[in-house]
Amino acid sequence: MAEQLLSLDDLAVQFKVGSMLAGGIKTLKAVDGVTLDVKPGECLGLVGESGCGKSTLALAIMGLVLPTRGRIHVGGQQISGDKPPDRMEMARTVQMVFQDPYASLNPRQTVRRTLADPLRLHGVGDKAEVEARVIDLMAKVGLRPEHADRYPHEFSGGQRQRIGIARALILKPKLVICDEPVSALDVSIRAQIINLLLELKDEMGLAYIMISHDLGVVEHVSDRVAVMYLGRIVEQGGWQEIFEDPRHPYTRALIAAIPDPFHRAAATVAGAKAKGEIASALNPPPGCHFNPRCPLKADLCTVETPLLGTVAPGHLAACHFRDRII
Amino acid sequence: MLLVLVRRVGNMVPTLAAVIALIFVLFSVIPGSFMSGLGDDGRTMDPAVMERMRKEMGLDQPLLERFVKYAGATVVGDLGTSFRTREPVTKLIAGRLWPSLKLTMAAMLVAMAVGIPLGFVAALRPGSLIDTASMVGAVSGLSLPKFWLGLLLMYFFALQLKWLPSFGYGDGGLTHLILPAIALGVSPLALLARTTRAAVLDVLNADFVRTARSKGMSERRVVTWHVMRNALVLVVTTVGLQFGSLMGQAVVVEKLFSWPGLGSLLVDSVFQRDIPAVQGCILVFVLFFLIINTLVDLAYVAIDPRIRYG
Amino acid sequence: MRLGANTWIGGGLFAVALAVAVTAPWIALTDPVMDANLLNAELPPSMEFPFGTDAQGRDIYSRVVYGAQISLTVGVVSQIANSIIGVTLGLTAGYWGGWWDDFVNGLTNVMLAIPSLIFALAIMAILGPGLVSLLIALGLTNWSYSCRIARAQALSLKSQGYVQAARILGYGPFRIMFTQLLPNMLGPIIVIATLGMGGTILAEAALSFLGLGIRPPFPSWGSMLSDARETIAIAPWVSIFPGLAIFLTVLGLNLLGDGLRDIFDPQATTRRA
Amino acid sequence: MTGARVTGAGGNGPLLKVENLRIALQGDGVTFNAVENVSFEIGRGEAFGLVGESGCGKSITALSVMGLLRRPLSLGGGRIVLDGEEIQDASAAEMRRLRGKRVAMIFQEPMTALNPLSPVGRQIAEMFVLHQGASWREAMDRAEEALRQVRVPSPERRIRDYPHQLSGGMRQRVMIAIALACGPDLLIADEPTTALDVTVQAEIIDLMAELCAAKGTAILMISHDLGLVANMCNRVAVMYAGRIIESQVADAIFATPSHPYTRGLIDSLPRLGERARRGRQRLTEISGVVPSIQAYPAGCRFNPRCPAVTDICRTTVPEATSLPADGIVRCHHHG
Repeated sequence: MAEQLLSLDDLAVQFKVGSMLAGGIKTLKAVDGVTLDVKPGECLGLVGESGCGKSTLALAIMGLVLPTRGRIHVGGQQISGDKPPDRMEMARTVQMVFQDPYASLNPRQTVRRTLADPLRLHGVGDKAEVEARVIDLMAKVGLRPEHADRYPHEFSGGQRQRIGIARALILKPKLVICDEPVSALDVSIRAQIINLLLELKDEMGLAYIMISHDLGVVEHVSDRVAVMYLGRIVEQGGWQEIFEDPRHPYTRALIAAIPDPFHRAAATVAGAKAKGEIASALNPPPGCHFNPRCPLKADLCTVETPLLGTVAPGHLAACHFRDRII
Repeated sequence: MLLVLVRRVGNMVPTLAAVIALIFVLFSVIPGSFMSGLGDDGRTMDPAVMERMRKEMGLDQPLLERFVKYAGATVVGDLGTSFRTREPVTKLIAGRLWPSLKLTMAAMLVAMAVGIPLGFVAALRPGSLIDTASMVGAVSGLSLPKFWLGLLLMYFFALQLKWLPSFGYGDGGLTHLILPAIALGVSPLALLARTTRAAVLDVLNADFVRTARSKGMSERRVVTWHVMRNALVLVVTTVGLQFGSLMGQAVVVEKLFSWPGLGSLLVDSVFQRDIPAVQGCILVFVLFFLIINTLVDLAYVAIDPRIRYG
Repeated sequence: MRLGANTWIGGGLFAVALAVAVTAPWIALTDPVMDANLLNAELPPSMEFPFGTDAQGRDIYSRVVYGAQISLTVGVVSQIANSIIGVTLGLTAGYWGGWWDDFVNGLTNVMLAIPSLIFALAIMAILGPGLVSLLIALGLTNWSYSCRIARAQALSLKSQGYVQAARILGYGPFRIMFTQLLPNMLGPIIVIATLGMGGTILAEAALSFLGLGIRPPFPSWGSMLSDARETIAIAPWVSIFPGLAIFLTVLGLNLLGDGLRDIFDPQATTRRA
Repeated sequence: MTGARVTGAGGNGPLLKVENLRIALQGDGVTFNAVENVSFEIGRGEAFGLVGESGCGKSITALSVMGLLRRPLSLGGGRIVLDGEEIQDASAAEMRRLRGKRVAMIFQEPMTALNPLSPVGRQIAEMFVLHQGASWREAMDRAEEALRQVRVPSPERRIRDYPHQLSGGMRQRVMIAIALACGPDLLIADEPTTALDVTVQAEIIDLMAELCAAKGTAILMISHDLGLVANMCNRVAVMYAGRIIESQVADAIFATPSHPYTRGLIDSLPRLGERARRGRQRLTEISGVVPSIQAYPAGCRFNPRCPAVTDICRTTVPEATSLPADGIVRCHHHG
């Protein structure tokens, strides 16, 4: 365990929604028993659609939402339901890059303030050192020194995302959660940001959790991949295993759903499309949550929840029929 | 619907309780200052009279006991006895309630009947003469002191043209109602015109209106089938807040036109240090506000399917 | 940033009112209180008395000029108090949520349920007439709109990425409210304050009109109108000029508020106070 | 999504012909050309794709075909010919008869594109009342049938539902039902699946393609996703900064992209399976930023970002060069 930077142990986060009068209180199992590790310097791709719990998972890892059950070890800290983390130490361990580069920068702060304030807050008192670190990091993310005194509205979407990345790195964290870092950007800008993130990862020895619905991006950047559906991890493994030998029908449906003009993936995932719509996380189907949409559905699937089982060392899938899919 | 009603009425309870407590604190905990404050106008109070009033108001009893007594009496509808007339305050209020309601409803009727259509027409022709004129009119209407407008109306229509009586309740007929209702109704009228215009413009820019146009609908149908109801939803809240507070706002208009409503009663009672009557009037204003807004919430549920309290 | 016609006209009217209030001792022709002369009672406007004279023979022009001091002092000071109370409550309620939010919400509902003029009237009744009483009565009763706006803004801003980022960077709640939320909600707050100032001036006039605000003989626009009903038939100018002064000042503030809203938030057409 | 491609149904002359379309944007005292010199043709039953980044003018091109441009946008010039009939100057009443009946449109945001206060059944039924003079009762029956066709489960109950009671995918099905209600000749789909989850997107695209193929409806598909469009359409045009810079048969645009921008787009995106075959390569970046409409560069508008830029690109707008199979490319350096 010691070598892990982050480990989640049967993590569950639940919310109470509704009110007594309005149809009763329901429990939303946003994250439902997730066990996961990230090593230093590793990139974990986290794939899933709306309601799968990836955003809540990210909030829990950063200590902004407390677990209902289970534990999180991150850096040297342990977080559990009755033990909130030390916020300042967390800030120096985990940071985040946001999806929307327009909403994620304070319109009334210059780049310099955005980057320098956190340094001062964390006790870097020396003016010259603050300035040096700000300018150095700006250079690393591809911003020029004269950008320091500009406000966010003076930048394009791609440049804003560079500022957002710089803010995430200013405290030299070990783990960065990237929440759909390119999906709000113009298509012709995305490659710049993906390349930048990969360069910074090698240069600064960062670990990433790359949350994305774009499988092409996830395959490109990830070392390992976890696929979530309605609060649970349904499959995880090395990137090659997930994309070349997917064993969970949901993973296969995701791959099959990608418009693929070269028909490259068609052979591996033929007939794997999902039917219908994602169920509400408030009221997930019994057994395997994916069963109403699954082409392989059998009676067993509506009764018994499949556990993550080993397909190959390091490759797990939560499907009763994981060995039958080839 | 019933559930919504129960819920809304349930929501009123804490607000009402807080208001009762507030009124108690304002007038019963610091009544000494209430009296001495009014002593400022030159007359000094006889200490013996002060002492008698203290007794009468039960000020020699412990605070909590007084509050429990007051609150308990209020809840069962006993608002105390007027210092001035020695009648139950409820009876005083009952006599003033109908003129007050009549004035408030007439003013709101004027405001809604003119303001909402005006806002609609203005929004459908943005930038046109009628739009500009009505919006200049609206912002002016919002800026007019009610009593000054009342004075001007009185001057022109009663004193110069002699079309209408200048003040008083008369036999309760329409002619006495017209001028005060207009004086009171102009500001909610202006606000409703502005709110309606903004709401219609908002809805006209909505995606579903573009969908409606893409269906090949005429602009008139777009408005009647898709814009009106959606705009109304946005206006309803304003109607509720305005209507609810209008009875209280009527104070100055009632005073100006010598209208025998609750507002006049309140002001007179203040000057006569008739604390139970003052408290009673305020309570009625608050109750009126809460009832109107509960009704508006019910209307909301009826026209907007997205809102389901129950 | 383009300033519309509303901003110019409104700002201009308000600036004139401010200028009149500040320069009153120099531009007034006579002393507003002392220079009563019953021989001059109820004279129509003339070269000597531009707005005419009242029943005591005082120059209405001079009284209107001095009245600006009272109206604007009450308007500005009370509205600042309202804004500070409203923003403090709304900002903290919106950001923290929970029981504090419930409490502030309840308080706002109570404030809304008592028509603000009635509330102010009640406080005036207790405190007695006078400028300080007016400032207290109007400064404590009109904060619910500021509070609602601040709360709504805090609620919507706190889900923005930059506020989340500040939390992740270890900013404490007060630092977040002060550096991340407050600067980004100033626009709507200023708009509400401008419109609220107009409302406060109207309320002051109403209270003085009822005899509960500034007491005669001191000139307040509202108190000048309190006896007007008796004289309107024979001397309408006694009522017209003070009322016009109130109207134009409030109109200026309302236009200015509209103009500022267009500048700060061009999209928000329905967020009317 | 394979095999769902709509095939041309033949017929005389193109269904829609857009020629030298120019769309004006009225700024503060200045008029910009938001779209200029845009020409394309769509055959009967054909699926045609218009691809580009946000702000390139693809959506307003579609709106101009519907006659739905609104201030500050207006039609600045060019011809729009629908089934042999010029409609660019048609009156509002004439356009209303075309809209919905002959040309229908689906929008990006299913959350806001439906009236929140009206049951979805009624919103479909409006089409039959408007264009076919049906009674409301009859129209509601047909709305139920239309919902069944777009495979909404238990349509007899769903017609009474309000939009907020339906999921995003279901709402987009309702939009499709509205659009196809009167059997239009052309369906314009403006980013119809961008707001949806990927697995739901696949289903919606398949449904749209299948229904249009069955009814012989042509599709004008607008998207930023080149892969999605190429998969569904016969031909694809790529727009950049208000102009069409390349147009080709769908397969060819991936196999032989001819404009540096198209090539850059295809190369810059990590594609599934690529890493397994070739290992992780650094992605090819397109440098610079998308220009804003107020600051379109002279000459070829891609020139500040183009790796092959020369002097002529900065001064002269490139003419269209023919490519095989009716394709065109606008680049000085082609061939």
